[in-house]
Amino acid sequence: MAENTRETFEPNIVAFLCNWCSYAGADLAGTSRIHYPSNVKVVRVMCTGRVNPLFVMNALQQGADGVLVSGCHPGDCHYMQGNYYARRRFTLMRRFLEYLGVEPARVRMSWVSASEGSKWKEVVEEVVEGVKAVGPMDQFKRRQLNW
Amino acid sequence: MKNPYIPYLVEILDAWYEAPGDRCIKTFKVTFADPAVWDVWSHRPGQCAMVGIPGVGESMFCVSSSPTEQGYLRFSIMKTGRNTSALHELEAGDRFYVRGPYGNTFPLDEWKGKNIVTIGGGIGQAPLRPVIQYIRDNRDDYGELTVIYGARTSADHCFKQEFEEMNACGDVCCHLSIDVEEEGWPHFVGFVPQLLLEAEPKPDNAIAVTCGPPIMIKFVLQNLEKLGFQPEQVYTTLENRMKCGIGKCGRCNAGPLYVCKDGPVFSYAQLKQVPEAFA
Amino acid sequence: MVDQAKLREVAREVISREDVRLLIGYRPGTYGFRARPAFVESAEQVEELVFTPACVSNLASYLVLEEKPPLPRGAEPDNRKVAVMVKGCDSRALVQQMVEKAYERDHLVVLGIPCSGVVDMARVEARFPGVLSAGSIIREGDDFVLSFDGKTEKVPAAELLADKCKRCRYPTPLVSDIMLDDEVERFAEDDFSDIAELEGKSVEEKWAYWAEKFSRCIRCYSCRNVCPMCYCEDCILDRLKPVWMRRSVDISENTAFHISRAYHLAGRCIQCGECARVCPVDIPLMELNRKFYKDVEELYDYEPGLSTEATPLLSTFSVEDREDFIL
Amino acid sequence: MADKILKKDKAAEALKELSKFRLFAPAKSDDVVLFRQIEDPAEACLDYANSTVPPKKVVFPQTETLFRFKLGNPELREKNVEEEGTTVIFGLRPCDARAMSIVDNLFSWDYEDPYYLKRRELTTLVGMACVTPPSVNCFCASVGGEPFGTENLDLLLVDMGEEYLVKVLTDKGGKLAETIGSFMENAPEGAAAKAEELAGAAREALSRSIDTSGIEAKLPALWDSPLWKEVSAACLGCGICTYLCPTCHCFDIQDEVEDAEGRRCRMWDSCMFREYTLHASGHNPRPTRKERTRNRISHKYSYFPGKFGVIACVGCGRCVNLCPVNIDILEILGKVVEA
Amino acid sequence: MNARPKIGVYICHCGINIAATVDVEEVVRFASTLPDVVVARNYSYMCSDPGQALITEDIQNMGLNRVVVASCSPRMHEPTFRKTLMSVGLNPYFLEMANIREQCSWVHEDRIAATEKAKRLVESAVVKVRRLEPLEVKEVEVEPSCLIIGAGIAGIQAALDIADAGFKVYLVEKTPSVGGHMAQLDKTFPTLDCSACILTPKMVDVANHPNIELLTYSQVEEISGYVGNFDVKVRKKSRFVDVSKCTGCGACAEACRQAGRIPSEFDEGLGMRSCIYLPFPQAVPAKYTIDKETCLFLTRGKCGDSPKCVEACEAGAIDFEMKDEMLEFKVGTIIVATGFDVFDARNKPEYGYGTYPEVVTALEFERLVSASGPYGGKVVIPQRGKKKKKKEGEEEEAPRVPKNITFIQCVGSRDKSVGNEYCSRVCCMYTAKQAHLAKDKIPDAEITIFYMDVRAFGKGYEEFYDRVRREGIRYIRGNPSEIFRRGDKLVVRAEDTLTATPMEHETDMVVLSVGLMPRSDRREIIDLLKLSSSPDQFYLEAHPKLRPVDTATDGIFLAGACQGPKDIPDAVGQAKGAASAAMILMASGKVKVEAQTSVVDEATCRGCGFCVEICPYSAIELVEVNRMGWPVKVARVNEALCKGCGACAAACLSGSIQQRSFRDLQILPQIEVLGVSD
Repeated sequence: MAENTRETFEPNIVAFLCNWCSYAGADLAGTSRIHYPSNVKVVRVMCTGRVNPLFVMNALQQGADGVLVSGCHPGDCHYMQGNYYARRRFTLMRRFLEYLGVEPARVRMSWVSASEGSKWKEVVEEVVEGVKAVGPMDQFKRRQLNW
Repeated sequence: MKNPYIPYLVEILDAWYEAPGDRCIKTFKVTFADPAVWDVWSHRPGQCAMVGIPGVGESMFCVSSSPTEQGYLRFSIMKTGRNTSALHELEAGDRFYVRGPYGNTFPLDEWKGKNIVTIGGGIGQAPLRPVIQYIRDNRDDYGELTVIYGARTSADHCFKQEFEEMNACGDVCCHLSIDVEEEGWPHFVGFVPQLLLEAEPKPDNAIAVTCGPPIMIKFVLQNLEKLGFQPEQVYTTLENRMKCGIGKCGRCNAGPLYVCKDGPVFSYAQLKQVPEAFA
Repeated sequence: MVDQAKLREVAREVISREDVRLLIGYRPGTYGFRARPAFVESAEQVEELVFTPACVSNLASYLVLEEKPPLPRGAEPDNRKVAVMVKGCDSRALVQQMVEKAYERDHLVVLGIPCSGVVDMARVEARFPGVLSAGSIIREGDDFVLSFDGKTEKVPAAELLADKCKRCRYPTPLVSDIMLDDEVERFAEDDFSDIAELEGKSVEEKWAYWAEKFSRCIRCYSCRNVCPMCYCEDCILDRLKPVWMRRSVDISENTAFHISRAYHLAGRCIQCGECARVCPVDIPLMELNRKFYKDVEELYDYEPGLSTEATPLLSTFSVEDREDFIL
Repeated sequence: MADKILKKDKAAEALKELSKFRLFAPAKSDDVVLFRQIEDPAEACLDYANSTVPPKKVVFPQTETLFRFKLGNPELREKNVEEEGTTVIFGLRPCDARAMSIVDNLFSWDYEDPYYLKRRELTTLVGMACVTPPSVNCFCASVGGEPFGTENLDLLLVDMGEEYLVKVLTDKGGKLAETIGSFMENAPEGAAAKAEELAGAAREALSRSIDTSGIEAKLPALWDSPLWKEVSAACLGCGICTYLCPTCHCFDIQDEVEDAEGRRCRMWDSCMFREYTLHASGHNPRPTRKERTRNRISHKYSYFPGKFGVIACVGCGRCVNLCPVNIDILEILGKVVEA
Repeated sequence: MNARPKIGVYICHCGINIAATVDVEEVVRFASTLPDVVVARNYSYMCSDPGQALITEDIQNMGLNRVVVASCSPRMHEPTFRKTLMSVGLNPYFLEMANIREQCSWVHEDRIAATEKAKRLVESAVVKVRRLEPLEVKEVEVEPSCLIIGAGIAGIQAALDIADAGFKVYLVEKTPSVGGHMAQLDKTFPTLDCSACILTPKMVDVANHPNIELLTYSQVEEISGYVGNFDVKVRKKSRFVDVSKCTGCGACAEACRQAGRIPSEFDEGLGMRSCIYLPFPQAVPAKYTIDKETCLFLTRGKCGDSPKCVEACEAGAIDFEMKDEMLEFKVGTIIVATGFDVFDARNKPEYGYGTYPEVVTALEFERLVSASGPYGGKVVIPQRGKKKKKKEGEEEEAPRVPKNITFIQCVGSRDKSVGNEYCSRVCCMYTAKQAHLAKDKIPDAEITIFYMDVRAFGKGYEEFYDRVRREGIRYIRGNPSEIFRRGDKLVVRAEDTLTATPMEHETDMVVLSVGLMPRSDRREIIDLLKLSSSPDQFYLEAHPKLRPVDTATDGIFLAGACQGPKDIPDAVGQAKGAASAAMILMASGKVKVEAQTSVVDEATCRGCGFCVEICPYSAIELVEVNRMGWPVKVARVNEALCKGCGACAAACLSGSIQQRSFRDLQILPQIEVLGVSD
């Protein structure tokens, strides 16, 4: 694909969604035909508690421009506590990556319940806009293995 | 000179399972995709090759066919890790890569005229198979050939048909065993070192070659000594981790030996000098 | 400073005990001002033991570093205790190791050394280059007194003190069976101004700063291996199945390595500073660990390695944990 | 070619000229000296003791592609080292240059390693004599080297204060000297003698030494000696001693794939790592740091000399200087000699 | 042996739902180029019978062993396609779905972008399915019996329901009698039924029910196991009375040397009992118990020449040698019905409870107004601490009848200063009831209620509240700040917040409407059952809305006020809910356990216990294993308890604990695929 310029830059965002709230919320956005940008690609996990913050690192290394982790609102976790664990882990990881020079706009987290199809759209839009504003993530990408 | 790190492409002619289980064994019969490679390829019994798939990795295996078997190479591979798992997924028609042949060989020329005893356990029969095959294909050059082989169960026996065929043919004296009693098993029940004592090969003018798990080797060597074999008459192969196969990467060293270059075949007399060989 | 004769006397007593198999302490190094770990298995060996401001190593690492090759059939593992000398900072490693159930408290005999600071050996060697014959360093008031080649030099402590000691909150061991000296009062404060300064830079500056440091990394893993908290049986960073991080050395993989290492120490690093000390290419690893440390303290009011009763930071949560960044 | 003089104030210009090649010279990153590819002569730091990481990585990169491939495509594309072009390592210490000649034995033994050897062929080594020993732990003279050693060098520079005396040692060196000829002048009478004097003094200044005769034979006999446990007790099992050793050359080979394209590459490995000898079965022939330390010392001082006739150690002292727990190869060798 | 992955990819048009936005043909072309994909097909409706037949035919004809379906959300049709795989003998967990409808075609407009995204999602499913492993859906048998802890009204009701359904019930009660707090109450609001009248028949029923094994004066000591298979150990404390001989005549209690000296728990210390006692007249079982804390013989080894009770007992039931008995049994389900404690009013020192005898708690007031109470149902100012055994002939000082009674609501509820933010839900109504009863007994009394808000949300509650107000009871909105004595009156200082006027209110008696608290000994149950607490410290339900009687642990349910403050109808309702939840398990006899559970690589686990701490289901424990001769601790997962959330896997530093179907090995390749920018 052609070089991304700031104007045409379409960020690639990997999202980790918990099965019970956010994935269902994203499904609801679909059933409600709520349109949103196609930049976010979802990995489904059962709970945000499963998401290892090092996954963020892997995604960025692989070339993702941003990462989103989304789960149930506090207190609503299907497994009671998973989102609380995730919140701690990601709070720390996000601050740490910022300290290394990774814009915080690239590492986002949200609470989207199964009923919040429209919130999912807003989250996606906000994350995409945020990443667009900081541009492509090149510095940490694995060097291309040119054939 | 050819870059020794670049492997040759081979095509699988046939592939089958020798033994089941978590650590199952699969045999691949392959030929070079480019027939011209046959002109530069020559291996001798005991020699090894790096076998692998780009994107997965490479591992060292002995060539389990004899050079007297023309037009193909055989590899019998136990599933132990990442690379072997990927190889096990392959079937006839699939392709992988091979480079070699590497290492030294069993001194079959020196052994001419002697009685040969092979003692193998489990997948350890793979390096012995080319020796047996080579001798059978040059039957007149050698004395008696005694094959001693055992595995955990009858299902775990590698090269089953070939043993049957040898027994039928009668040019080989074949002793087989399994570790624990099984219904309908007509042969010995017990471990290979015991089977060796049972078979009681004579040390005179004989060479013993043994391959198998380290614990088996340990007791086979003891029992060969009991039977009167001298260290110079006993040969085995070493298997260390290898990466380059050509004496550079340092991984396979056992004391001063580069197993990939100086080995894999060693006489017991040689190994006795190298304490790390049995580590 | 610890009375060396008393130290040896205590050590002799301890190692003579039937239930103690090993005492880990310090002995003079092979050259210059260095001191190094000593592994004492009998009373005869205690004569070489010392404790001086040159005793920089965190010996707690050895409690989890021991390799356990297959035990011969029928052999019984030696369950006798291990005695270990610890400074204030080192003692926190013991606490954290126990929080993580690396061993039970009664596995140890802890010889606590209240510590007023160790030297940064690189500073010493830069100041007195070319000293081969064994020199000694002692603490006298606000100075270090260095003796070598028949000479004696006095240097204000602050000039040679290791950075971590300048911020030491816990100079007296938090856990010990035998305290070898009087308690040392906290003589320094840690305001994390170094971290705050870096935090204040722009993302570009930060990335440039770290990229330069990480590009030097040769992935010798000394930072990992020396760390008293890094003792996984099988480090995920060495794994091939799955590959978390490639072994090839370049800025991307090096950065991944340092992120992984630092993250795995979040809420666990006890600030002994060993990783930064051993790095042959001077990557300021503590600036990574300290970032987590600072955040963890600010956000969760948590300091690892203070109480064996603590719950590991990331194995717990509070409903009230901050979440201002969450959409 | 006769000896030349390169005035220090001309050195930058000479380096600028050399930077049309792949030029590596010592440079500072914070306080760490490393060999780096130099574009701007100002980056070079010729006034250095010794580099933390030896220049071996120029000819034996820490990570090196062997070939590339595309998944599903049988073709393998070999890495072409030739493309890297002429390489100059400027200002390396004689011990590091000598180390390369020692490693050459390994890479040209039996199978020739095309990557390494090609790069060696492309590389010109410009040494910098050690007027003062770079560290208290230098012991090059004990293992066949010299502070002013010329082995394997193409040019040798001697720091005479205001200027460098440039000794041309090989044709390759001569050619390189020609390219910077305009910045040099002929060495005056007596320069060589003065250099000899400096060399003598430098040799005198080496403070550590070991009598290596007999170690090769003695090491195998000490296989079961308790000394190994003693000297390895503090070992952390890290890779500092081996990665920073100019003669250590072990490597691993791994495949990396990215989006259906990949490469097979090799990277430095260390016999001090547990995983180095670990079998898939979990069996480890060198299960503890004791066996690994024994192997490291034995390899350098017994196995390698047994095979190639030369000790695989050049006495640069890096492993002693940088070992976090002061494991000291000279102390170990001392114990071997005594034992 | 490994079969090489042979993947079939099936892309659904979903009519035009997908095909209108995603170029399905293009996705098929792309999918067929992916490694190990043997076949890629598209079809108008994959979920239709012919669509499923495409898959089953390919599995059978082409030897597929992995299937990717790219269609709607897996939340919709994952079960469908799992069944499809199973129908031809393929393990159902060899399926991965790519959600190209809800999360692609329906939400994107740009056909090119949507198609590109669909390709990536399919690729991500392919790389994952390639690494999936077959899983087994296990079922465990459910023992048809239930342990109920606590025999208050909730426990009693649950026990009766379950027993009536034919299942065995073990009803364990810590005190000597069943009944709980409800037995202490006089009347119930809003109907003013006699509490004892409606409760005691049920108490008798549980004692007599053939399916109920009633274990009073007993405590659960140990519980292990998992849903369907809990092993329970109960300590049956010694009563020192042989219940088989005790006739409940009460001669012993009268004879007791300490008779009338021991504060009665049932009467909230307002009445007195003997060392050998029946908690209250209607107690079930009607058997006496010796309190070993106060019995002279048991504490000092001597009671006169011989214990009087022994002399008095004609049945010879008293046995001072009696030991605690341990019972062990197996149950399939557990209901926790341990109830509540009332707030300890001493924690609000400004109200002077414990200082002024005129200040009583609402529960004490219940005992005062109860006809069976220590004052025979008279509303008086209790004579606390004065109840020494009166000397012969001494005139008893008559208790004072208050003319002015003040109730203060929200004592210990909705009060951050004591750590209780919650509303106790019953106080408004019981205060109204008590005010009514007081008015009933002392018609000329002035009755004032200080309140913050009145919450009368239940059936008939608002009506009752209205009725009480009309009876002349004064409601003042305001939270009193202090109570002090002035002469023979107590003064309540408060602010009427409706008029914003500070006031001092003189009164004869104050009744504190204390709130409901979690049991002070709740930790024991939490540790026994590995339950969690909500922030208010009551036991935590699995879901506040949809699983209000379940706990995080399968097979363990909550009933009554242990889960949060409740009035009687709510407690009974929840008890019936818990009973029915337990009966569902017991009736089906089997329960499926999660297949996508966590699993530990014991060879690399370092036994740090992070996962053990983190697991909300207590499904992981550390066990000692032998690692090449060395004893080491490693984590082990009880698969019957694991719910497959994977939080442990993200916490493990060495990657030694992994969640099946969501292993690092399976997720990382997805990230690798999705991370690549187009």
